[in-house]
Formats: sequence, structure tokens, C-alpha cells
Amino acid sequence: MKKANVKNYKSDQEVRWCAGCGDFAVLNAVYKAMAEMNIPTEDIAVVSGIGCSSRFPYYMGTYGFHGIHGRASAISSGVKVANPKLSVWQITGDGDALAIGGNHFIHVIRRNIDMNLILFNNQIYGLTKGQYSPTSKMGAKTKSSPFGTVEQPFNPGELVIGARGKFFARVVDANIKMCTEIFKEAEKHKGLSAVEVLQNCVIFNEGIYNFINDKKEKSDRQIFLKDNQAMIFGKNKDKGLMMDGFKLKVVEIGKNGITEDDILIHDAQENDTVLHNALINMHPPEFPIAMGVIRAVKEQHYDDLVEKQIKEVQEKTSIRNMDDLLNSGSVWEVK
Amino acid sequence: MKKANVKNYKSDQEVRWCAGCGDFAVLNAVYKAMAEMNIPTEDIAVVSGIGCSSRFPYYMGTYGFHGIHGRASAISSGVKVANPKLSVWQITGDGDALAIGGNHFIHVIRRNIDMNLILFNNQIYGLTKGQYSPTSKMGAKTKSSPFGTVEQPFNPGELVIGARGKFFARVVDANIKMCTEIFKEAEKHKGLSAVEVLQNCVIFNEGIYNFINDKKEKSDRQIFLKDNQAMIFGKNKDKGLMMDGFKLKVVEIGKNGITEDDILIHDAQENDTVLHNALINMHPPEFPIAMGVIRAVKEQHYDDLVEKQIKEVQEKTSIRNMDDLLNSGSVWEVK
Amino acid sequence: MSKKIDTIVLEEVVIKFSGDSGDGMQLTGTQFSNTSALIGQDVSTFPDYPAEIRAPQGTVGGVSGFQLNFGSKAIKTPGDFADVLVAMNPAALKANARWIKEGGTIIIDSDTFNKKNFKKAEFKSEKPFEELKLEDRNIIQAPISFLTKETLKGMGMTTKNVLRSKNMFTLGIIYWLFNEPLDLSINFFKKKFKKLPKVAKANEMALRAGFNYAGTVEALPRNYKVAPASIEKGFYRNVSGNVATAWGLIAGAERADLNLFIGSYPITPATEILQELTARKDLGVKAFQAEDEIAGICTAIGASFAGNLGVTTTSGPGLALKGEAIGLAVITELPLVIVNVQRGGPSTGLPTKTEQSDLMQALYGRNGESPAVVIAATTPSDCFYYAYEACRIAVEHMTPVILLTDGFLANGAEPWRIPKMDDLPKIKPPFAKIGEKYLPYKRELEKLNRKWAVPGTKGLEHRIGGLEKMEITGNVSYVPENHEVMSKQRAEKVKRVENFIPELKIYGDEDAHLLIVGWGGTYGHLLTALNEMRKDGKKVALAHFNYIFPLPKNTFDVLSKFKKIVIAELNLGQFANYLRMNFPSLEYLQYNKIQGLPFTVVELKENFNKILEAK
Amino acid sequence: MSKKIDTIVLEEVVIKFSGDSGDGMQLTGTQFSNTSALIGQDVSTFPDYPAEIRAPQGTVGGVSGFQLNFGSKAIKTPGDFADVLVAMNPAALKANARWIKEGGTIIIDSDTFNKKNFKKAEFKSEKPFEELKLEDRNIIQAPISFLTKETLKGMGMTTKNVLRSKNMFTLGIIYWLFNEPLDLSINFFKKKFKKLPKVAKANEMALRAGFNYAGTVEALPRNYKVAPASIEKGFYRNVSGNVATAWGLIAGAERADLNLFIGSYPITPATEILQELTARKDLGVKAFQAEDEIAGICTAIGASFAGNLGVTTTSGPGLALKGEAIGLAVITELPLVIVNVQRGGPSTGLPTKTEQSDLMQALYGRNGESPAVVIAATTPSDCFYYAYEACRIAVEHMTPVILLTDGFLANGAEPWRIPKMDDLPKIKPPFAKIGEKYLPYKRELEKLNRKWAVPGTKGLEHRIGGLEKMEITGNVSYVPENHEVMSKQRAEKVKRVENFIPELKIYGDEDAHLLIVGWGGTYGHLLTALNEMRKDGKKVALAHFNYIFPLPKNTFDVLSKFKKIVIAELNLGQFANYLRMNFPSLEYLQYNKIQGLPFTVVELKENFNKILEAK
Ligand SMILES: Cc1ncc(C[n+]2csc(CCOP(=O)(O)OP(=O)(O)O)c2C)c(N)n1
Ligand SMILES: Cc1ncc(C[n+]2csc(CCOP(=O)(O)OP(=O)(O)O)c2C)c(N)n1
Ligand code: SF4
Ligand code: SF4
Ligand SMILES: [Mg+2]
Ligand SMILES: [Mg+2]
Repeated sequence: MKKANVKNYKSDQEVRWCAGCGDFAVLNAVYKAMAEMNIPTEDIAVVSGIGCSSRFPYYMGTYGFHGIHGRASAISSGVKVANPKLSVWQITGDGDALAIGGNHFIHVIRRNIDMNLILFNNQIYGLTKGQYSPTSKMGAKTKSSPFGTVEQPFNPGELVIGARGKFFARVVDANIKMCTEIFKEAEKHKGLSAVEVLQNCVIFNEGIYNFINDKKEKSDRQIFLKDNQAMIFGKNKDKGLMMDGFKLKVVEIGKNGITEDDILIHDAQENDTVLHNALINMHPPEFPIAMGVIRAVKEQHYDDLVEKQIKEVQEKTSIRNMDDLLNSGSVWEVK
Repeated sequence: MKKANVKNYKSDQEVRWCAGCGDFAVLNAVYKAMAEMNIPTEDIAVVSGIGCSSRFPYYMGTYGFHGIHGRASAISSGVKVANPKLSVWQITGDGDALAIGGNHFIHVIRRNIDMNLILFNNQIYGLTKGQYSPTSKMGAKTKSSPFGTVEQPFNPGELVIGARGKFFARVVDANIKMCTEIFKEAEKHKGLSAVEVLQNCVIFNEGIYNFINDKKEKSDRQIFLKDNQAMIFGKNKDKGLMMDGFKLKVVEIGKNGITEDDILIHDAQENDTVLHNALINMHPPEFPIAMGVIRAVKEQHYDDLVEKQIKEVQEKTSIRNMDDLLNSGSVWEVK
Repeated sequence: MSKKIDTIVLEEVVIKFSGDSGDGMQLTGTQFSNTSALIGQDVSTFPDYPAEIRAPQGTVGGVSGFQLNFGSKAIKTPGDFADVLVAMNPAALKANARWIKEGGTIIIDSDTFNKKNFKKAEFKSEKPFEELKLEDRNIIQAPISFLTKETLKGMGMTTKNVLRSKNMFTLGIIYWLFNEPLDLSINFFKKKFKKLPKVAKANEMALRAGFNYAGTVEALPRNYKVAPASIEKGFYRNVSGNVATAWGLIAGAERADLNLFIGSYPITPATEILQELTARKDLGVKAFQAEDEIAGICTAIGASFAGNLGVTTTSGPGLALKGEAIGLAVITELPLVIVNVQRGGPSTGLPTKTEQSDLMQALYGRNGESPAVVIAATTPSDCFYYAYEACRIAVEHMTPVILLTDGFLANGAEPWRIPKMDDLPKIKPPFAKIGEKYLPYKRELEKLNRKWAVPGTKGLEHRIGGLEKMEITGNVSYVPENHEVMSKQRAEKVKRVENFIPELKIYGDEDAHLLIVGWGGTYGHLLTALNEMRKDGKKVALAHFNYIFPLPKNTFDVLSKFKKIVIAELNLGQFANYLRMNFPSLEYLQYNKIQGLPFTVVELKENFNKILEAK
Repeated sequence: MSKKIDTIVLEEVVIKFSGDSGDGMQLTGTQFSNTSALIGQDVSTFPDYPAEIRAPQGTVGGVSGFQLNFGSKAIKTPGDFADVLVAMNPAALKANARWIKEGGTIIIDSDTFNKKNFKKAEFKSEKPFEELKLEDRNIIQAPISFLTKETLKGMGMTTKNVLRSKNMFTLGIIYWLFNEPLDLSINFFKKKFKKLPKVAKANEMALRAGFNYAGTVEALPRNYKVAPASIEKGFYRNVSGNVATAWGLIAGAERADLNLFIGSYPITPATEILQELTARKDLGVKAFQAEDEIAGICTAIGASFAGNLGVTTTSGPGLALKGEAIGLAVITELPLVIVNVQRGGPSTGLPTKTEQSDLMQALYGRNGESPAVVIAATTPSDCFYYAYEACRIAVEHMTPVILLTDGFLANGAEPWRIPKMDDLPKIKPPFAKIGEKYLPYKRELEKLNRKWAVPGTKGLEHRIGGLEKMEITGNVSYVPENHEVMSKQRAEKVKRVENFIPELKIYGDEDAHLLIVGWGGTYGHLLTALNEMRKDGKKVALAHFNYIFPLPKNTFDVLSKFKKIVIAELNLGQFANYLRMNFPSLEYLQYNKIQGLPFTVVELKENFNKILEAK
């Protein structure tokens, strides 16, 4: 199948983010992923909450719903369950998904509804001009924390797994290629695919990801995980991850007798969460930050189970319409 | 200090749960724990949401607040931050905390506010007469799922850790002694102490915990974890837990050359979540279910950090009251 | 030894079954009313749960009741006061003492009237009837527990199980008293306990024993007969308000050729609607038990966007939580039905009790100028039609519709002539045409609705959302004048619903001296009061509202014909204020009650008579 | 070469600074108004953000504006139309074209008026003034970018940084035009950029250069002088509505000897209140940025239970989310202040624009009969007093109080005479007495408030909650009559607040032919319209409401004196309906506007005059 033209996926509305905002790159990656997978525009529904990132649907040439703050997961759940043949993309921010929308977020994950949840994590409330969010680092000074926050942040991947998530991936806005590839993986995965995008807000949180994005150092500071491949990283592909008791450690291949064979092989499909959690929790400088698909476990998904249950019941019942129902059970005639 | 009389902690209101409900035992354990720790009744605030279990405050001779559905964590957060010298006990159900209250639940845990959160998990909505809850097993047939649910349940402990929880314990209603002991541990722990009570609802979910509670078999089906002690269980104390790659396995002491020394030592204070998660996720019949304090990590807590930050700022400021503030900055006189 | 029995023919009787939560009074009441309905009497029932939680056995807090009113005339309410009270224990007697008619009959299980139970029920003495000043009632002390045990001796059942049939022994007594047939209940046992024939048998035996006991003992010197009512011919069934609501929603979706999607969170007294819809997988209903009320409505909005008919159901506190999202449905102009089963407020209030205090909330409980249609059902069975109406209006006018019922309607039941689906008006969704350029906020001339373009349809891709939209194109717009245009169009669209609803009718005298005005679930009581007053020769009329926003077009014309208007509602005067604000030139008196209980016909008549007499 | 300059003395001038979001117009406007206020002129300001999000540079959507009105007389509004418009680019010109007075002056940065920018601003031609029909205005084309660059050449700064000072060059022009002193701004630079002396210097140089440029070029043949206003003596400061609100809350807590606790979630245009309170750790404020609005109010309720003064702040959609919890505060009868900064609805609507459409929501947006006090502020600075009033009423009457402000007040600013805390009435919390038996729902006679027992106090242990409570004891109660008693007591308690608030005043003519009625943030515009009409010889009066529920006791007496009453509000008629429902015997005309904008005095006068003329 020939891949579709990227511009099919664009709407005629002007894109209104600040110049330099990471959101632009993600938008482009979404266009590309959809085009490369050739999903018909009419079969796509893009649903969001409120936030800078949540303006996303207006820029799509697909069906789109710009919801209310925090409710993207709930609205998109309704869309998918009502109309399961749609490819549903949920666009949300760290405030939208993890502050006001935290409940719907953990529940859509628990239910494993088949959609792609793209979480723009800029560690700030952008749209309301710079208050801290549930992912802002402890001590962050923002408009609403002039003396620094006193709250530990969520790690979105950890919360996804805590809510029984089956798919979690992490990408960085600047890397459109990586984003495109991972969005395609997310779309292919049946069930809820949560993708955390490390997104730069040039206005209120400029540079928070510079450390891991640094052009020269990023191959040492990021590890791009691929299913079934060894967990190797570094400029010279000479670093890797190994087990150390119940923990992970970074080792250098070729030193202390360590060879490539000693390095852990990534198994995204493993249902057990232990290793995935450990990977998600890796933080620089001690560890590289894990990018790519960290977890992708096949599991039945809610929308499909609903369809099946309805089918099963309907196969057995004699009640086929409302008249049947009205006349079932205890009915009597008055003559 | 002489321990206080249990009856000090009782109110004059008749306890109105169904005969045989697990809630009675928990209530008694709470009375006992408070009395044994001799906490002055006036320094205790018991805060709940809505549900059978949430009627709890009315039965306490302390300060009490029966809130609205799902908001126990938020109300109690306000109580504690406003009045940090209080011993705050939050009483909540699996519906109250994990359905409608899911957001406040994960946020009170993330913030690590110093209180005891007692989660009555009966895997059902008791008060509204028997609908499934977010902890009901997949396939559970209830009033609102006549053909069985199609949702995977939360495992509360896993969610606590996913939300960066520092203290998690699990007890069973029937074991008042265990409940009392663990409630005392929870009260001693500074920061948020989440205790999951496996609670039997005789009316709508009778017997869900029978398997692990079985008088004869329970020592094989439960493992009571104690900090710094080996993870040994079984009628004859002949079973234990060992590592198996990144997973756990049950072994028999004395067989295949395994001795007590091979058995894992429980370290509740370890900050790394991997092993705690594995323990929380153990399920019969393959594994015993983990009881007791599974995780208890010391960490700064929000309410305390708030006080400290205020003190710090106040030490440096020259603005000591509203008149000072009004006359600070750009002020001019009209003569 | 056969005795002479007088059979007295009655027009209407109120029975209240009461006992401990575990005594099976709800089942007993349902059995009696089913039998009564089946033999052609008219019936109205009202279960009365004490509180949400089981109180300890034997206490007043733990009493569960089931009241029913049946007769050979049209029955519109479950009745104010009981002709016959069944009290299975002292607590039940105490809880219901005030609801027994002068000259009424009280049947008690004398085996439970002992010291222990007097104490539990907090009697001060051991003379319950004196203490409650009920000595003059016709008291029948039957050793029901003992006789049930005797009857079922030798069945090899545990005492606990044997005593479960106490209620059927009692039912037998009542059947005898009113000359009703046993076979319908016996058939019910057989069906229900198909797999437990012993239980079926035990129930049958207890029922017959009670019947025979009543026919034998001296205590009941006569029995009564209630003739069948002369009701319209056709097929009938019993239906409660909540089930009728659920079915009306399914019917609405079916006649609109839409899939029904319900997103809801359980809450008393609305939960049964969700439960019934969950059970209706046979009809393809998609029921989503959400994590909370907000998710409930938001999934329903998502479903409507995706081309289903989205519905959400709740009660007061839940409606408060849905306010913000209702606004989203208002501005996105999607069809959505919100059912609110009112209960006693504020806050958690009296969660199992009935009230009409969510009217203002339904009208105004959200930010901005946010008009949504509000309608109300008036009887358990017409919940079906108003749920259907809600669907019709939501779909054809592309708007959220709030349907108000209440705890009284929700749990109450009555016989209902089964409608044929073909007799209901077809519902026509205003789908956008494929092939034409789709402009999301282009309005149709008549109703001002926008058109509905369903995801999955090629060529109709579009975006909607909560920000103000440019008229016609639907692009985000901050243009000041456009906001005014859109605000007015939204208001006008809802206003025009008045052209598609029936006019307001008047019951009673066109030249009445007093117009009684009501809305929603008080209809039965108001109508009965009206009829009785007219029988007494008073000139009165009733205007009862189902359509609240917009009001029927002729409302002012109708109201302004009457000199005196009294608005009777179960709140502190919300509809009265609403009418004042719509038609300030008229004068309105009020009769309000806010006790978690329905009106009684007696108090209504008393008050209306006072108003009539006043200068 | 010195030229002759005419200095013309003006009474009042409106200036609007406008440019790209990045052009620093807010700072420029603030500097001008600070200077103006400091030299004793009266000022009123209104920033006008385009939308919540930065649009691409150079587009109309991305224009940010700051309007100010200053004068030698009392200034009550930021003015309708600008005498002087500063437009830093073509988009700014386009966005504001309709707001320039006939005969007004337009100052543009001619360097930005090029093809590229015309295109971005969607001009059809390259003749923006003609296209906008502005040719007849007094147009001053200054090469501001170029001159700024020239001025700062050699400072060793990047072009980007140099251009940041464009706005100060512009400010210099305006200072010259109105004969205002430069030193206050120069001092400001020195203080603000203490650690970046180069930046301070650059700003100073640009400012002086602009001033000198204006004094030199031919384009500005004369300048103007506005004399100081004759305002009350005392110490003054500038204050915006949101900061005044925050401070009023702190003041309320201080005068009640309570700790202030705020639980809130950011939302435009209310966020600054939270931000200001977060910064006030010096005064011990506990600010809890909650995970959502529901947690915001629930933490505040918890804090009030625990003995703090609990406060929550939000805007429309957030208030909708708080409805259920407000009901909890109503039934638990705890002090609680809810500030709602109104914005354009419904739903997300026009989030950065002003509106008065949350009145009905504030009154009725929750389940059950759930009375809470509703008050409204009327100017940026009196947000302080009404926030204080909200605290006073909440604490002394033990009730939730909703304070309504709006986007116009919140962002607007004005000089404010600094009050002394000792001059404010002391607030006395009705604490329960230690040692006495505490009955949680025993009421005090005068106000009907219950007493407040703070956790941590020995002997006052008690339980409260959302279920209906027995009067006096506060035990859970399902007794029907008690519910009616409690419902009425809650209503009566709030009603009695009328005994503790000032009476309604009338501005203007006691014997007016038209009474203008307003409430909340429209005060400045209505008063100005009133004054101007009276100058024109019309007999008019104004009744402006701060207290909405309950209304001042003399409301009916006041209103009923006038033949014609018009209610002017920024919605579709909510207060008008509210008055109809309270005083149905009076007739009310309406003037409504719903465009996300404040009234203009011009349109008000026009409409009121029409009403006066109508028979
Ligand atoms: C009910 C409600 N509460 C609050 C807001 C205000 N609000 C809009 S967006 C936002 C946070 C945005 O943060 P995030 O989701 O991280 O998105 P970003 O702007 O950073 O992309 C807030 C608090 C709102 N619109 N609605
Ligand atoms: C806003 C709101 N929604 C719904 C309800 C109805 N409701 C009361 S308790 C409850 C669930 C109770 O379940 P759980 O928290 O597990 O407590 P349990 O009764 O099992 O102890 C529900 C749905 C309510 N009271 N308020
Ligand atoms: S404020 Fe930040 S997140 Fe929002 S558009 Fe601008 S750069 Fe992007
Ligand atoms: S319904 Fe269940 S949980 Fe509730 S009181 Fe009864 S036994 Fe306990
Ligand atoms: Mg963000
Ligand atoms: Mg439960």
C-alpha cells in the first residue's frame, strides 16, 4: 500500500504554539506516522483535554475533539468503545493527564482500551503560564512555587505500570524520527499504548531536557530500547545494562571481562513488571534514560471484550428488540 | 505511659454495619491501636469519604469528618496541612479511594502527607448494594456486571508504589491482632502510610478471602513480612522466598540443599521498589500473599516541608503582617 | 368447622408490609401487587428503605417497608395511610405507627414481640400498642414464626431457612383477607426456585398455611374483596420508574437507529437504571461503569461524538459533578441524555429519600450561559415516555437534555399497558449529508440544530471542542460579536423545542377557583387530591408540568386564566421561583414540603382547602 | 533647533499600547500607569490578552494590548475608545482599529510595516490605514526599531536583546506626549535589573531617546498635560483585582486571628490569586496547589474543619466542579470562601475574556436546597474589601461564601489608598467554649450559626459530615421533620446575613426617571455613564449591588421608588431574572451584552437614553 501524503492529515487551521515549542515536532511526527501507516483520515479520532498540547486536534485533518481539562481519557474511552473501528489518539499534557485527569488516566490504562495516549510531559502548566505540575522536579521554582515545590513528582511510566499498563514508551520531541517510529508501534499495539514525550516548553521550562538531549552526549545519556535486542548504548556502543541483584547496573563492554553476551536482552513483551519498572526508573547521571518501547505486553482489551460479550449474549437470547423485551416476563392481558 | 482505655475512643453512636461485616473487626483494631499508643482523643482526626466503611468516623470518640464520595484523601490532606500536630486517619473503601477518589489517592501518596490511610478492600461497592469496583476480579459477576466484568482490577499496593508511595502494608480484617500491630506501625511512620485491609463483605461478596484466610491453610497461604527478618512462612516454617532472576520463587527449606540462610531478608526500608513490587504482586496459589509492612521508606513529608518553608521565609522577611505588606513596594503619598 | 364469613367489597385499600431488612418485605409486597395487578386491579407501590446501610437487626433504623395501594378505581399514589399494616417485629410497628389509618388493622408476628425486641426497638414499656397509642386499632396477633416452623417441620430444613418463609405465611394471611388467588405466587416460586424444589415447596406450604390460618382463626371475622378496576384493554406488566427509564432510553435509541451508550457511576437511587442497561446486552446496549460521574458523562459525550446516543444517569451529588461536562455538550451541540433521579439534599443529605430539589441545579448548575433542555417524568411508568422524549429531543435538536425523576418514581411501581414500538414517533437524527461540504456549525432553519457528522464517514472530518466556535464554520473564534451570536443561537435553539412539544393541559375545572401547579413526581398525589376535592364539590384545577425548559408555549395563557395559583413541590419553592422569573406578572402561592417523603393527599387537601377559603 | 510646542491641558486620556505578545506591552502600560498614578493622576487599566496561547508572531491572534485611562478627575473605567493607540506592528493596528477614537492619534513602528507583516496580519493590500478606514486619524509613523537599534549600537548587545528595548523607546514617546516625568521608570529599571546593569542602562537610554525623539520630530507638533486629580490624601499603591483579592483574604484571616489556607488549582483568569498567596509564606499563608478543583475545595474544607480559614479560588468551569463540595460546606456549616473570577462561557468558552454569566451557577449550582452567601466586588481595588467581607461573613456566620469577581476586575488595576488594618472591623470566630458540653448543631440566637470546635481541643471531640444531621446534637438523622427544620434553619441562617451588611445605596437622582441596576464588575462603566448622562441633564440613578444573596434589606424599597428600572449586565439576564424571582411585582428592562468585553460608556448611554425616551 502506498503511503499517504502527510498533508492529508493537516487541517487548514494555523498552528498556534510559541515559536520553538516542542509540540511542533510531535505534530509532524504524528502526521508522518499516520501517513506512513496510511490510516484513512476518516477513521481517525484525535481527542484531547485542555492545555497547550491539547490544541492538537485543531491541527489535524481527521475527526477531532478538544475536550475539557483532564477528561481526555474519558472522552476518548467513550469514542473508542462506541465506535471501535476508529483509530483513537489521545493527546494530553502532564497537567491534563496527571493532575486533574489523573483518575481517568489510571482507569483508561487499567481497562486497557485500545488507543494511543500521547502524553506531552513538559513538567509545567504551559497554557496557564507556568505553574508547576505533578511531574515538576522537587524544588522547582515556578510561578506557583516561588520558593520551590515540596512535592515529589510522578514518574509517568511508573504510574502507568502501577495502574497495570501493558504498553509504555518514551520519546523526546526533538527526535522526530524516533517519535514517528514509536507512534507507529503504539498504533500497532492493541490495547492502551501510553507514550511519554519529553517535551520542551521554550517559554516556561526551557532546557529541562538539555542534559539528556545534548548533541554530543546523548548517546551516552539515552538508551534506545528495542525488543529482543541487547541493552547497549554509548557513543561507541560500548556500554550496556546488567543485573545487579534486584537492580540494574551500567557496565562497559570489554572491561572486567564483560562481553556483549553478558548484557541484558530487552523483552518488552514480558508481563512481569519488575525489569520494566527498573528501566523506567533509570535516571541520569548514573544511568542513561530509557527511550523507545519499554513495555508492550499483549493482553485482551476492553473495547474488544465488550463487543465479544455483547455478541455472546445476543447469540443466546430470544430478545431481539424492544417489543420483545416489553413483552417478556410477567405480562397479563386485560380484556 | 499507661495505655489508655479502649472505650475512650468510642463514640456513643450505635455501630450500623451488617452483622458479620469485616468492618467491625477493623474498628476494634483501630480502637486498640490508638489506646495502646495512648494518643489523646482530641489530637485525632478521622476522615472518610462515602461507603459502608466510610461511616467509621461516627463511631469514633475523636474528631471525625464523614466527607463526600471519593474526597477523603483531599479533605484529610487539608486537615493535616492546616493542623499538622493532629494524628490523621483516613478511612476509605475500594470504591471511595480507587474509583471516584483515584486521583486524590495517587496525589496524597505522591505528596507523602503524614497520615494513616486505611483502605477497606472488599472488592465491591457495599453501600450502593453490590456493584463491581476497580478491585473486583476480571469476570466478577455483580449487580452491574451480570455477565462478568471485562476489566482487569487494580492491585492497590502496586498503584501505591506507582504513585511513589513510601509505606504500604496489607492486613486481613479477621486478624485483629495483626491489624492492631500494623495500624501502630502506620501511625509511627512519618509520611503517608497506606494500609490495605482485605475486608469481607458478608452481603455482597461473602468469602472472597476465604482461600487465604482458611484456618488450616493460612500459614501456607499468607506470609507475614517483618523488617529485617527472613521471608519464611508455612505451617512448619519450612517455606521461604528466594530470588529467581528478576523474579521471586517459593522454596522449601531443607530441600535441594536450601537453608535458612538462602532465604531473602525483608528490607522494608529499601527505597528501590523492585522487590517490594514483586512481593505485592505475589498471588496464591503459586505464592503466598504478602501481609504486614511491605514497604516503609523514610522520606521527607509534605506537611513538614510546608512548615519548614514558611519558617525559612519568615526568618528572612521584613513583612510581618498585613500592614507591612500593604506598605511595601511601590507606594506614594498624595498630600 | 366452617364459619360464616362476611365479604365486604372495597374500592381501594392501602397495605404496608414492614419488617426487618432481612424479613423479605420487598418480595412480599411485590408478590401481592403482582397478583393484584394480574387480576385486573389497579396498583401503585412504593418501597421505603430506611437508610442506605443495614442497621442492627430489630432496631427501628433497620426497618424496611413496602407500601401498596390497590383498587377497582384508578390508583395514582401508593396511598397516605395504611388500612392494613403488617409488622413483623416491634421495630416495624414503631417505625410505622404514624402511618396507620384510624380504624386500620395491624397484623403482627406475636412471636417477635418480646422483651429483647422491645429493647432493641427502644420501647420504654412492654406495652407497645399503648405506648404508641394504637390500642384502638384492629390488632391481630398471629404467632407467625411459630406457625411457619410448625408448618415446615419435617422438611429437613434448618430453622434459619424455615424462618425465611415467614413472609409467605404472612402473605397468605393477606391474600385471604382480600380474597386474592394464590396460584400466581405459587407459580412464581416454582419458576424462581426451579433448581431448589424444596424451597419452592416450603414457600408454597407456608403461603397456603397462612391463607388457611386466616380463614380459620377467630381473629379475622370477615374478609374483603376489591373488584377489578375498569382499565383500558391490552397487555400489561408491572414496571418501576427506574426500569421504565432504562427501557425508554433503549426504545429511543432503537427508534433513532442508534446504538445506545451509557456511561454512569452507581448512586442511590439511580443505580438500577445503570444495572438494567448493563443487563441489556441482548439489545446491544453498551454500558460503561465509569470510575466516577465525570467519566460517566464524558464517555457518553465521546460516544455521542462517535455516533452513538450517549446517556448518563445519576442523582443530585452526581449531577453537581457533571455540570462542567454538560457545558461541553452544550457548546459542542451533541445529543446527550442526562437522567437525574432526585434525592434529599444538600450534599449527601438523605440519600435514600425523595425530593424535588435539583430543579435549579438542572437549569443553572454550570458555568456561563449554558442552556440545556429540562424535562420531568410524573409516574413510574411514564418514566418510559419521558426517557424516550429526552432521546427524541436530544437527537433531533442536537442538545443535551436533562430528565428529572426522583426517588419516589424510581422505586415505585405500577401496572403499565405495554406500548408498541411502532406507535412511538420515529426519531430522525440530523445526519450530515455525505458528499456535501460539511460545515459543523451551519444550522438547520427550523430547529436551529447543527448537523451530526459521524467519525468513520469519509469527507466529513471536522473538529469540535469547548472553545467558542465561529458560527457556520466551527473554527475557534474570539470575535466578540460572534460570541453574542452563538450565545443567542444556543438559547434560541433550546427555546424552539417549545414548537415540538405538547401544550400544557388542565385537569379539572376550567373555571376553578384555585389552580394547583405541580411538576414531576408529585403528579399522582396532586391528581388524587384534585379528584377528591372535586368530589367534595370544590372548583379546582391542576396544571402539571413535564416540560420545564422550555415551558409549553401556552403556559402563560393557561396560568393567567386563574385567580389563585398554588405551586406544590417537594422543596423550598424552586419551580415557583422559576415561574416568577418567567411570568412575573402572575401571583403564586406555595405549598412546600421537604421531609424526604412524598406528599400525602390528606395534607394537600387540607392546605388547598385553606387557600380556597382564604380571602 | 528648538520648536514651539503647544501644551494642551486635558482632563482625561485613554492610551492603548498594543503589539506582539513578545513586545512587552504589558510592562510598558504598567510603567505609564505607575508614573501617572505616582504624580497624582487617577488611573484605571485593563490588559487585554488575545487568547490563552501565543499565536505565531505578527498575526492578529497574537496581539497583546494594555489600555489605560488617566486623568485629573475620578477615573472609573479604562475607557471605551483610545485617544492614542500605539501599534508595534500591522497586526496590532488591525486588531485595535475599531477602538480608536474619531480624531485619535496612532503611533506605529514603521519598521514593522512591511510586506511580510501585512501578510501575517492578513491585510489584503499594502495600505493598512486605507484598508481599515483610518486615514483620517492622526498617524505618526516612527521608525522605532531602527532608532532603538541606533540608540543602543555599541552597547555590545545582540540585536534580539537590543530590540527588547523598543517598548521603552515607545514609552519615551508617550511620556513626552503627555508631559510625564521619566525618573520613576528609570528608577524602576535600576531596581529591577540590579544584577544586569547593562540592561538597566539600555532601557534608560531607549526611554530617553524616545522622549527626545518625540520632542524633536515634526510629527508631534504639540504635547498634552493632564493635571493631577484631586483625590483623597494618604498613601497609595497600584493594585490589580487579583492581588487585591489575595490580600483581602490574608487581611480577613489576620483580623480573625486564623491561619489562612488556600487549596486551589490554576485557571485563567484566577491563577494570580493563588500565585500571590503562594508567595505570601512571609505571612504564614498555607497554599496548597491541588491536583484539581475538587481537591482544591476539599482541602480547604478540611482546613476549615481543622481550624484554619479555608479558601479556594477558581473560574467558571472550576466552580462547576466544586458544586458538590460547596454542598458539603453548606451542610457541615463550616466557614469557607470560594472566589470565582468569571470568564466567558459556556464550557471553556472564551477563557481570557470577561463575563458575568456565573451568577446563577453561584446561587444554584449544587444539589438540594443548598444556600450559600453570594457577594460581588465592583472595582479592582475593592476586591480587597469584598474578599475581606467574604471572610467576615464566612467566619462569623459559619457558612460558605462565594465571592464573584471577573476577568475585567482581576486583570485591571488602579491606584488604591492603602487601608490600615486597625480600621477594618475585627472578625470574631464563634469558637465553642472549652469545658462546656459541645453540641455541634446548637445554634446561636442572633445569626443562627453553629459553634466551631477545633480539633486538638480537649473535650470538644465531635463528628460532622454530609448526611443530614439532627438539630442541636448533630447526630445522623433521617427523621422527616428534622430535615425540614434543618433545611429551613440553613436557609434562615443565610438570610439573616442581611442584618449584618450595609443597605443598598443610590447614586444620582432620587427622583430619577430611570434607575440603572448593576452588580459586580460593571460598576465603573455604569457610574461613568450615569455621571455623563446627568451632566447632559438627564435624571438618572444607579443602584449597584455587592450583596446578592441575601440582598440588602432595603432592596425592594429602593427599587420600587422608580418607574423605570433597567438591569445592565454582561450575560443574558441572570440578575434580572433573580430580581424578578425576588420581587416579581416590579418591572425590569434589560440591557445585556455577551461579547467577552466590558461595556462601553458610549453604548450604555445610548441605550439608557433610548429607554428614557421610550414611552
Ligand atoms: C476545569 C479546568 N481547570 C483548570 C483549567 C486551566 N488550565 C488549562 S490548561 C491547564 C494546565 C495545562 O498543563 P498541561 O496539561 O501540562 O498542558 P501544557 O499546557 O503544558 O501543554 C490548566 C490548569 C481549565 N481550563 N479547566
Ligand atoms: C458523588 C457520589 N457518587 C456516588 C455515590 C454513591 N456511592 C456511595 S458509596 C459508593 C461506593 C462504595 O464502595 P466502597 O468505597 O468500596 O465502600 P464500601 O461500601 O464497599 O465499604 C457509591 C458508588 C455517592 N454517594 N456520591
Ligand atoms: S507555553 Fe510552552 S508548551 Fe505552551 S506553546 Fe509555548 S512553548 Fe509550547
Ligand atoms: S454491605 Fe457489606 S461492607 Fe457494607 S456493612 Fe454490609 S457486610 Fe459490611
Ligand atoms: Mg505541561
Ligand atoms: Mg468496597
